[in-house]
Amino acid sequence: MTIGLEHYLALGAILFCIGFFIALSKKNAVGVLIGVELMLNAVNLTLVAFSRFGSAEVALSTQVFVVFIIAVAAAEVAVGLALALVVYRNRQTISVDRTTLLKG
Amino acid sequence: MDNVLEQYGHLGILLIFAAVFPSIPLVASWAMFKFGLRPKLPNAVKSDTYECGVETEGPTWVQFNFRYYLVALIFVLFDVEVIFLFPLAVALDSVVVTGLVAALIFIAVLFLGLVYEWRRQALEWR
Amino acid sequence: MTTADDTRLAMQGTIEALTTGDGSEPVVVNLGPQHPSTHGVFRLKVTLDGEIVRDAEMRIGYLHRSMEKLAEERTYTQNIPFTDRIDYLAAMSNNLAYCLAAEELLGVEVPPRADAIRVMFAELQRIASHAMANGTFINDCGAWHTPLFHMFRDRERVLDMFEMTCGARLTTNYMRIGGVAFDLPEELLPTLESFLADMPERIADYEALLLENEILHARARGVGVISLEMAINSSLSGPVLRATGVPWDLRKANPYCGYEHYEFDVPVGEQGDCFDRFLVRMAEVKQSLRILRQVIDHLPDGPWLADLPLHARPEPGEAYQRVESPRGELGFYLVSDGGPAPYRFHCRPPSLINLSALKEMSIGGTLADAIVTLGSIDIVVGEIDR
Amino acid sequence: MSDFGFHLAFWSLAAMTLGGASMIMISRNLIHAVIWLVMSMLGIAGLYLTLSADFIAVVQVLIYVGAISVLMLFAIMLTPRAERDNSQTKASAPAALVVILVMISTLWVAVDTDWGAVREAALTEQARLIGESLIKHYILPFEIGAVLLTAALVGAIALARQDDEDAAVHAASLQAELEGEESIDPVDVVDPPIVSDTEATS
Amino acid sequence: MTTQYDPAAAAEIVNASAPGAACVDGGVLFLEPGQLVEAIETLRDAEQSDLVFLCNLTAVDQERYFEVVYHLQSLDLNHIILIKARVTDRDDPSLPSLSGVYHGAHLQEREVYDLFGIRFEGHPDLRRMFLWDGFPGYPLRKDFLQMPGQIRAGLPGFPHESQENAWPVPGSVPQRPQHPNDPPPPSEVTVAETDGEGAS
Amino acid sequence: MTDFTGLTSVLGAWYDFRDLNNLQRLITEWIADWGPDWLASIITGVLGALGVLGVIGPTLLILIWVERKVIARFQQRYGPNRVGPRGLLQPVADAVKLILKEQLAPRAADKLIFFLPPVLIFVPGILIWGVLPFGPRMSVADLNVGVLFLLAVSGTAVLVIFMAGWSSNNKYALFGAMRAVAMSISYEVPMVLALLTLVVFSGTMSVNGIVEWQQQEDVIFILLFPLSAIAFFFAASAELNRTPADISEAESEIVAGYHTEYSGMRFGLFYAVELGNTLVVSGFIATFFLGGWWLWGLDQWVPSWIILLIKTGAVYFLLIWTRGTLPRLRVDQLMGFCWKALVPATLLFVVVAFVQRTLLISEGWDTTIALPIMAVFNIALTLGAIMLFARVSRPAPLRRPARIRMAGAQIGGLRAAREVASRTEEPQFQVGGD
Repeated sequence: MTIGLEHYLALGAILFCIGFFIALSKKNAVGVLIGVELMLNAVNLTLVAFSRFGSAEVALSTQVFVVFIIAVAAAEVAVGLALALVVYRNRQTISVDRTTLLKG
Repeated sequence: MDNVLEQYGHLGILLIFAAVFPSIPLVASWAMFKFGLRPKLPNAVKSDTYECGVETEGPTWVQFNFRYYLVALIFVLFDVEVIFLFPLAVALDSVVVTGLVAALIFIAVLFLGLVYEWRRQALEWR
Repeated sequence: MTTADDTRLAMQGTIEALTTGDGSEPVVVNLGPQHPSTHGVFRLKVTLDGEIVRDAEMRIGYLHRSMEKLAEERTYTQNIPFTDRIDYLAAMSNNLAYCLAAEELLGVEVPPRADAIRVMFAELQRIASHAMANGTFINDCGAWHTPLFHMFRDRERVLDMFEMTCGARLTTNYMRIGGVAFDLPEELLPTLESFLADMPERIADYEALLLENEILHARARGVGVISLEMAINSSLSGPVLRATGVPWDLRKANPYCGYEHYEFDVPVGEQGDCFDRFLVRMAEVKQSLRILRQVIDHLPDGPWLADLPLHARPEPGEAYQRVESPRGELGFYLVSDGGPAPYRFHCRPPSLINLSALKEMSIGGTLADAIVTLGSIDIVVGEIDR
Repeated sequence: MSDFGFHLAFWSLAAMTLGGASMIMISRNLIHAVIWLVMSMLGIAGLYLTLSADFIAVVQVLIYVGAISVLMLFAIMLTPRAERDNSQTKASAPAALVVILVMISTLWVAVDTDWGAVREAALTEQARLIGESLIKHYILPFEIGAVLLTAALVGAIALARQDDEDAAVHAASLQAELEGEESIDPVDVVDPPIVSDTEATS
Repeated sequence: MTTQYDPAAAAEIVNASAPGAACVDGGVLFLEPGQLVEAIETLRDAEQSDLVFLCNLTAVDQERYFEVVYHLQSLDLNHIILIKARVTDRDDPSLPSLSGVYHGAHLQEREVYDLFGIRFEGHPDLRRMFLWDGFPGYPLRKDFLQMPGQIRAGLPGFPHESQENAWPVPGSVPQRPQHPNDPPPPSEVTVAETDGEGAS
Repeated sequence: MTDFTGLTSVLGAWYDFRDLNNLQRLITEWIADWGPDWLASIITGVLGALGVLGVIGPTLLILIWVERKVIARFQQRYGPNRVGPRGLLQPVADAVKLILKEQLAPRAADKLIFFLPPVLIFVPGILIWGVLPFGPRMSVADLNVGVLFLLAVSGTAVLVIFMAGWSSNNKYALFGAMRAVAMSISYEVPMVLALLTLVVFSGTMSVNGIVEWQQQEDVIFILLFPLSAIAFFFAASAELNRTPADISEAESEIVAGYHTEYSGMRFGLFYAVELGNTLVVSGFIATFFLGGWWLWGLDQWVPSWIILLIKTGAVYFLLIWTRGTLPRLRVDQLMGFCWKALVPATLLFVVVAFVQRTLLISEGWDTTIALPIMAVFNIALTLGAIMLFARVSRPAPLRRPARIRMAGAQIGGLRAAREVASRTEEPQFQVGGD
């Protein structure tokens, strides 16, 4: 059996779901961010897999896309953590279920 | 046979060696213990946290100063911006002047960010 | 715990965090007693906010040997070895201060040769002590022992001369009430001559290595600053006081052992920071060499020890005598009740009293600054604790 | 590289990635979670290598392992001790259900779909190609990327770095809230339910 | 050369502002404990005395009373004066603290408190300095060996030799056996809690 | 690893020690005759790894001796001279002692993480040897993205240091770790930017490519981009935690930094990896800025790896020299120096490199003329930048000179101090200041 696109896609799917679960279930804002990072990485993995196994035209643009995703993910983490810190400062907690900023 | 993969395969072998190499003295040390040549006599005082000979006061894993976070923040964004510049630098041969202009604009924006941090005193450690 | 308590505590935490600045918890860090930079078993307990020192407290007593109590049981002569152990880096100065106080109680006249020898050894001791102080100070600034070892060479030569003269290097026990224990050995003066000949070059070396060193400037200038008024009010003395600009040197102000016959200057700093203390010490070494040259040139002949019974019993009374030790004003306060032993034996320890302003000097600086400040004060824990 | 080496690499890296990710789920300590995340990221970087995407792999290590994880660790060190656990909310059971449904459907799609031609040769000199592509086709996103990152930096610093005056005002209002329960200025009250709790118990 | 400042002149300055605060006895200036701080502040600030520098602060146990000894120095005028204050209450000796006048008195007063047990009222941080909290008695008092710590002269025995003569260790003081004839330990000893960090 | 066209003078025989690849090729060809091709590949990798470790292992032991001996000479003492001839076996004795020493683990430590760092810290340190070219094509892996690989892998060490410091649950260790991490990540930025100038100019990210570029153009990069070289040197010494930037294990402040709680051989590993990293960083400085294995044709006659080792040794000596001479900077000063001096300066040089490279390409200038002109320009720019920094960024206390005056006959307190201060005589010492 050769390892092909399906293997990577399945791996990406499982990883995405683990990340999704972490993002949904964790109390801590940093924990949620970790989950989101995992999801983004799963997507990246899928994209790179397509770049390797897909047609030659998409090969390059997917990789460029991945670079952009990594950059945006870094920006997201930076801003997300800063937000978490501000929330902590003002609310003394970064646990997401106790933070109800938008509630009344 | 894929040349890139082979190169990284060599690095993978080196990685295995890199993990084994430092383990050798540790394993030797463990073997010495098994042969009874190395002492292992822990007691309450020995396995205490070292704080210059007195008991530690207060917790260690405290909430830390803010500066460290700011530094990491600036670093992350610089690092990410740099990953755009490396491919551009390699490709400069084929995209000559357009590439130069793009790079200059990019660096200018980067520099503006640095100036902003400077002005906001984010670079001051105190 | 209820949610309300939780909230209340949380709010308390926020208030503290917001008022302390960047919302970090203060950390209590012990520097010492077993720490590379405390020059002995000295413990500095600092409260840090990040790297900034918010509070500094010293804990001492690890080397307390209760010398003041012990001295009440021994005769005046038997007490001289104790004074070696008070400040083991400046044993000669301590011997001298104690003997001066005892001589005042007993009313002994010291022969001129003994005075000259005392000055010689007090100044040699100052050179040795300042070499150690400056070397360890640079070490505290983070140098990898190089200046320390270089300065140790000079200290080593001084200690060799001590050994030549009295057989001991560190705890000399050389001074006696009424003079010194032995006359100078023949080989001492040539050794001292060659030492005096070599030292200017050595000092030029140190100045080339250290004085224009940008990193040293960055580390020590403007660090641990103490104002002139505060320094006087805190009873600081020695190089720490002179670095603030106060020209107060007991060798000039209250000359003992014939210091009035020698020509020398008192170096004073301007800003009272760590670097000025360092510079004052460097300059003092030069002045000590000047004094030593004059001592050799005008060394009187004659007896070196006054005629005095071994178990002298002074009249009831009291005496306070001080000398300018390398660390500052070193005083001995002796009370006699007419017995063979002092009724009260008190040492004014310059190291301890110079620490009075340590807290003020270090608060607001970084942890590294606190270490440099401590190093620039030049403490000897044996003298602090006694 | 032979098939054997390739298989070995793929399965061990996949195990590393998924193992790290699953350990994040279980670990209670946030710092451990970040370290497991790093392990997972390293696994993904290795997987990129098996896909011959060396530039992306190296960037992955550089950014995720070298930078983002450090940022996360520092953020954790900045929060108080009580906030450093990584436990799960009460909503984890329904979340698990949803996630399992998503997983089944995506896996089914991934395995069942015919993804078309499989290329044998990978790209070479990817960094150069990406650089050319950035300038020739994506020059606008490239510059916008710079602006985005700078904006993120500015925003994050502005968010995270509260001015001292703000802090003082905030502390004062909280102090007032804590001390004089009667004289609460409703403007200062950030969260009415919690304050009413405080009042009720005091 | 440092001169001795005339105690009579100093007494005059002090008595001008606080009558009866100073007297000269045998060439030594004695200050009334109650007005010590004001008197020394006057001496520090007065133009002709200018005693800005506290050289030395210590105490002497004169059996019946304690004498606290101050050596004050004027740097500009280069004179020194010896000032004494008597504390007669041996059970609870106390004296006003000079730490408000001279910052340098801070540590020296702590030392005197540690070794003599003289409390300095108004001292911001009066704790033992060399000895640990809970150390029995005050070693520089002449009657130290009669004090309730049951410390004996001579070398202590090693722990395995004899429990009789071992040094008191921190925390052990309240549990030490008390001889029925011994007076009860002073309140500092029983109340003071060891901070559990060894000698400090 | 089969392309030998880059070699200009290949004897091709296994005994040609100028290029050890010949030996390896011989083996692989022999295996290829009878075995599967994956075996040859693996054997090649193993040989490379063994070669690297064969360099590292003994060199580490010798380096411990060298460093102690050299530092001792700086300090006018003998250094190790008891064990073996001239003390050469001292490191072995140390290693034996460390192996036989009890290894303590603090009770309060986070056990899961505490035991990993001594081993993990080695991995990046050894892995970056893989891209260091000892000769033309003579590296374990000649990567297209070698420079980025170097940065990425060395960046992971930060995490291990954090793990070590955090898991010890010791204040000094945590302080050391936080400082180390903050400093390493800060100095990674000028490091990246300094390397970016090289990549821009040589147009390749391969480490070997950069050396070949220098060989081709007959110029070494320290002449073309001196400021990048200085920035890289300083940033590297900061990342290595060596004085003047050893704040993360500043023994006068925080005892031993992040490895305070590690004892026995675990400490020994931290110590060894520090030396190993110093060596490999010296190697990379030699490679990037001093021409690596190439030395104006001498590499035709002398084995290239010996040339590299000599250059590495020279850089290493420089590192020991700075360590033996300079005091340590403070955290805020180091950070300020990085962000306010090195980053803008290296950024400026990235721009310069971009512009000059574009000029070279688009105008088609003759490099033998253009490069010297650019080198002169860049050196002048570097000197200007350094002087600007020295003038502008001095902190306020340093602008005034520190003066020591002589009081002469003046004695006294406040009044006398004012009189001495108001005198206009020549001070005894006057140092610093503008």
